[in-house]
Amino acid sequence: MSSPLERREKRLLLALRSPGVLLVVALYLIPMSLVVAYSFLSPAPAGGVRWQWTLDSYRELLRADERASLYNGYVTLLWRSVWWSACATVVTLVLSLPLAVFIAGRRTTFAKNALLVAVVVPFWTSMLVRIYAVRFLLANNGPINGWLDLFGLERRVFLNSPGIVFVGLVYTALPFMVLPLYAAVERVDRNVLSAARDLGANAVQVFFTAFIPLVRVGLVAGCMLVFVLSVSQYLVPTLLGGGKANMIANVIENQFGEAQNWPMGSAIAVTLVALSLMGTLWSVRINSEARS
Amino acid sequence: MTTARTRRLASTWTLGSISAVALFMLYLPVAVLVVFSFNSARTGAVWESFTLDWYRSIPDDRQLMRAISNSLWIALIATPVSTVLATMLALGMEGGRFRGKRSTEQVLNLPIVAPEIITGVSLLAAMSLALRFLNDVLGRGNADAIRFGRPTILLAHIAFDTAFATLIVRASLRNLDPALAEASLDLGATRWQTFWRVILPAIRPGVLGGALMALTLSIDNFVITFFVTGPGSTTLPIEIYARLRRTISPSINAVATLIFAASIVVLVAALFAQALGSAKRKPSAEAPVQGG
Amino acid sequence: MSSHRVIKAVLLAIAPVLLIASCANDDGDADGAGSGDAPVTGRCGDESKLGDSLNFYNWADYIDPEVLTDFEAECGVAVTMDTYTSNQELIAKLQAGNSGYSLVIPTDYAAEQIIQSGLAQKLDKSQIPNAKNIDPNQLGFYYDPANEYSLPYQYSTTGIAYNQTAFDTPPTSWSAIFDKNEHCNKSSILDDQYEAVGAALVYLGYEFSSEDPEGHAKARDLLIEAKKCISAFDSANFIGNLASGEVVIAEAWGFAAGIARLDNPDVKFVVPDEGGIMWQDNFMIPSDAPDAYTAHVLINYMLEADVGAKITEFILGFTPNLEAAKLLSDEYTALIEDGGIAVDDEVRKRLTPSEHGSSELFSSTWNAVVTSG
Amino acid sequence: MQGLVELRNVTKRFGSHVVVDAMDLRIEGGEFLSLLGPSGCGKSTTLRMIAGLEQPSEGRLSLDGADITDLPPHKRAVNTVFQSYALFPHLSVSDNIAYALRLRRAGRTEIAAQVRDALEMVRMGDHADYFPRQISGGQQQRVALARAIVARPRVLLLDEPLSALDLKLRQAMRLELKRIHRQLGITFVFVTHDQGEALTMSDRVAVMHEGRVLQLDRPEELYERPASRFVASFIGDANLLNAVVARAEGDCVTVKVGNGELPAKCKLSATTGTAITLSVRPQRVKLLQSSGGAATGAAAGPTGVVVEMTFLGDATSAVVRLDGSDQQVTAVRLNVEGVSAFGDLRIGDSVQLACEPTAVHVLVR
Repeated sequence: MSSPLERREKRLLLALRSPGVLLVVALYLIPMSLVVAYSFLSPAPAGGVRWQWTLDSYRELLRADERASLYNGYVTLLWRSVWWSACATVVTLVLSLPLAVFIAGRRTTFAKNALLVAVVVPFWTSMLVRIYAVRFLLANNGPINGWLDLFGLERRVFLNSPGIVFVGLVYTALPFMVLPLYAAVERVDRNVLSAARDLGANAVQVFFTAFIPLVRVGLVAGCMLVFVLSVSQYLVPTLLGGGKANMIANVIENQFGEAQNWPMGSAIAVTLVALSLMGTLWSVRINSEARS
Repeated sequence: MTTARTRRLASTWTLGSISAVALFMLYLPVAVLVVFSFNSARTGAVWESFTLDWYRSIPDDRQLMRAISNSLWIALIATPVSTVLATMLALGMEGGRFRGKRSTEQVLNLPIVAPEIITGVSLLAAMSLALRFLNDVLGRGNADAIRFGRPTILLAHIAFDTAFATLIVRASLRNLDPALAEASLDLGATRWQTFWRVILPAIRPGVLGGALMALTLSIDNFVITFFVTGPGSTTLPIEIYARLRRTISPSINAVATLIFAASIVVLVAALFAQALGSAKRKPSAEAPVQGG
Repeated sequence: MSSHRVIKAVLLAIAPVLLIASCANDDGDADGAGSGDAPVTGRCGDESKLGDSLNFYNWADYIDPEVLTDFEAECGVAVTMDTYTSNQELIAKLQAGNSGYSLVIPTDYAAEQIIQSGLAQKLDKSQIPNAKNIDPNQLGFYYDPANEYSLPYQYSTTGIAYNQTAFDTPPTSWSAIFDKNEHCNKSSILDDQYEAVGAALVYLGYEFSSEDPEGHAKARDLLIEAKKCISAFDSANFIGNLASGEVVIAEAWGFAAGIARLDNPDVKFVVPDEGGIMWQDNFMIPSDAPDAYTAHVLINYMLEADVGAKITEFILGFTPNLEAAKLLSDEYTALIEDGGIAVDDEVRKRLTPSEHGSSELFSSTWNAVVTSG
Repeated sequence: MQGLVELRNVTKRFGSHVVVDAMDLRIEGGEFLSLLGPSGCGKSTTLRMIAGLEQPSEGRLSLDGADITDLPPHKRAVNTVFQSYALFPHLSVSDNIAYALRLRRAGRTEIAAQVRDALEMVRMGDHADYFPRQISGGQQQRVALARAIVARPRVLLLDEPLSALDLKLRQAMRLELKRIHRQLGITFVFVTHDQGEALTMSDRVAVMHEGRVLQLDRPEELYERPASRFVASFIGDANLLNAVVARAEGDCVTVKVGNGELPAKCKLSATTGTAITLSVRPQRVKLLQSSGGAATGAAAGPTGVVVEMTFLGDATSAVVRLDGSDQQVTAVRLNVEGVSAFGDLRIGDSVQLACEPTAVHVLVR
């Protein structure tokens, strides 16, 4: 059917793809399939699994909420993680958009690059170190409280609360939003915006009817990135929340660690991945619609 | 005209100040951290006196030095390997249509959408099974068993590095005029020559970006690494995390500052190299005509 | 069995990748474990059987680093130490198999789990002559009645650490943390299901290891209430936090209060009236240890009087080594005594061993606490 | 005798979509051949198959008698000027041109000399050290041309190379290309959708439509004697009128259009009553100021009403709607000193059409 040349070309492309794809299959697809399998097995006493198929973990996942009165079940916590992440995504977007527009609006390449580097530097530095820095800054005896003292203001407790976890989510996510947004804003043809202005649209209308649709691809990509990053955050709630603002990743860790219940941990993990995947597929669809 | 001008000025100011606030927020914690790494006080936010003790203590700290060397060893191998794999993968994916492209895309998306904690947990589960099996097959006893350690960390790092670097390389490939490669083939270059002489120079910023991405992801990764470490293979983020969890140790401020400084150096070097590369492309007025 | 086939398929797919990885493995030089007849002579045992290196898995900051450098200088064994911050972390590593560690330090209930899961090997006492130094009171505990698998490394207590400047009358009851906490956002409870739930149970009048469902329900509610006030569940930063004054009252280990005291003499420790916990960390050798012989030698080395004293003065726990106890400095004794960390006969009556039956009950109680709020 | 490039029964399918349909094409050595057609007619694909950038689904290609169907592009003595120019952005102008020579490991001095010659040929001698993004579109186009000819290919393929240039430049480049073709003496295959380009430069033009060559002929033949309605409409402007053969006298026929008749010369043996299509170039349509339907001559031309007059600069066009029919005819007349050659003709005026028999071309419907 196809010519020898085409067959050679196809083989070459396959050979180029294979190592990378195999690596991801071996280190992601297969291990994750294993986790899916674990979620249907029974827990062994000191961690690990017994090869005995059961739906107990999923039943427990759903049942915990019914029993819950004082404490949250898994579904509630899952929902909270999703909700927080969605809010964090919106706040990050609101902060990032002006920044991206501002950078794209600089006239000289030097100014653009300098600002971009400024945004990118934290992106390239250890997230752990940055969260640690936030913790250091906001500690009861930390610099911020020291300054409050200096100005005769009352010291405040910042750390170990849902609020600071939320701030941490935004803080760690900011560069991930700015970069794709900047890429999109940079490509916007200013003439289109002027044209919209000429046609009598006010600033708000221009923003929503011309600007947003033009940067939609970058916007959706950034939002997806930030959401997926946030919804499974482990370090931020651990280091800033002190166990008082746990998110779903902490519970997964707790099940694999303290509770030594791998099937339960797997079941929560599978649910979380399913949610993330749904979000990604949705954003991919939006973006492919935008392109066509 | 003047009103339009003032309006533009006003909007630039608004954008600028929001951007400034965002950047300030991004940098304040890190800046404070850097400052306090020179503070002689062991605790609290009070400035005592300038000292380099915390930096001086680093070389004598065996645990820390080992963690640093592990991190570097892993990053320095994982970065080139994953950059090559990512470039191959990008070429193989962007080279044309093929059967199963959609499902391949989905698989390649896994490392990006999968929550880190789940990746870590599933790798632990899969690798421990695989190692057990491998040791059985090879008849390796306790003394010489293949076990978790730098190789397992390296594998895990290469996998996620490759996935993320591929994103960047693919983006730059997509922006490339496909006619460039065709022109090269047409002019008598083989595929191999075409890659080295045309495609690679054209996508170099993307490849460089991918490599930088891989490098920082590798140096920075905590959660996944945590699950696949073995004896003696503790990396810097894990060491930092462990120290954050125990006693006060201001040397962590110093280490964090060093990481931050190193990131900036690498980034600026990369940008400089790129700027140098594009400067070389500008013709100098006195350069003689080729072959003249 | 179909599940078996699934695993096989999975393994076959991963195998080549790991094979490649194994080529890069750089620790294949450990000698085989041998428990020969010749008893250990000297501090380094039989040098011909001694390995070049040893992997040691220990709690973070739980040994004077000098001990390991000294051991390397004296016996030529490079010890690679990695650290964990919870017993579960250790168990997970051992469960995964081929951890590569030849020596680990689990706490008593964890030791029991490890022994029951067949993850530990029996100790060859002939290789550990210094075992004779051990206080008989610290031997024969529930998890290893004949000390076949374990020997004590260090022990300490769980109680309350507090900053005396913050209290007019020093706290003597768990209520100061659980339900009459006057220092909201300046207090913490250990981030550990047994320590946290156990202490709550003790406060409520149950045994530390109680499996009474009613007790657990009450303990759960108590902890969920307490969580609203404390700054964190924390078994890591609280030492630094106590020292810096970030936290003024915390559920804590006795030795940890000691470490905090080094930086901040206002930190004191008390075993509450309702009772506290006496726990012990133990030397154990995993069943798949790459170099059991060298591990035996290191255990014996650490049970030397001078080494044992050095370890205890660093950790600020209690040594089970009677010979080492004689060498402890006055500074150590003063710190322990003045800090309320020392255990006398009166305090000992209030202490119960950390024994656990059903981990399932504890973890479901703890899970409720973790997910609350 | 053999053509330089031969396509035999070449078909190209993308999925189920047939782009080139069982095409036979013979390109002679040294000629300037254009592939002309609307976008999507398969002309670019044909070119890419000759270059080896696309492989035919069926059929064979040969170059100089040797089968090249399965030869990769870099082994074909064929070079291409791409529509986007595809200059290597990281190489200077001279390095771009030297690219093919370097791949052949030619000597330094030889490369330098050949690059210089090529640059001279495209008149870019003083831009050797510029980079592609520093020169204009027209200049880039010249560099692309120099790059493609420097290695003296047997065939030079040009894929709509002028489409990105502005009108003035495009016309200048036509002459340049023609000159270079003459100077080099190699075969040019030129793809375009612009009939003006095809007609002015080519020795022969292949008009393509939906993957097939409809007509392959010299430009004059195509213009004067289009073989089909499509060709007639595509080559130049033509009035295509439905008509019926009224009388046939030897190789002359009289056809009935609208309410009148026109003489036509045709080699077809059309019998009376056959429905045909007429093709008349606008320049050859005469408009007679009709005065109340008074007709002269044997065949009274159809009458109509002027519905549109457009000033085109050097000419004026008039559109006439034929009476008793909804067909329209366009007539074009050169202006003399800026004055409309149609005189005082106005919209709404009635006119009568007349043509020379040689101007009216008959196509079978």
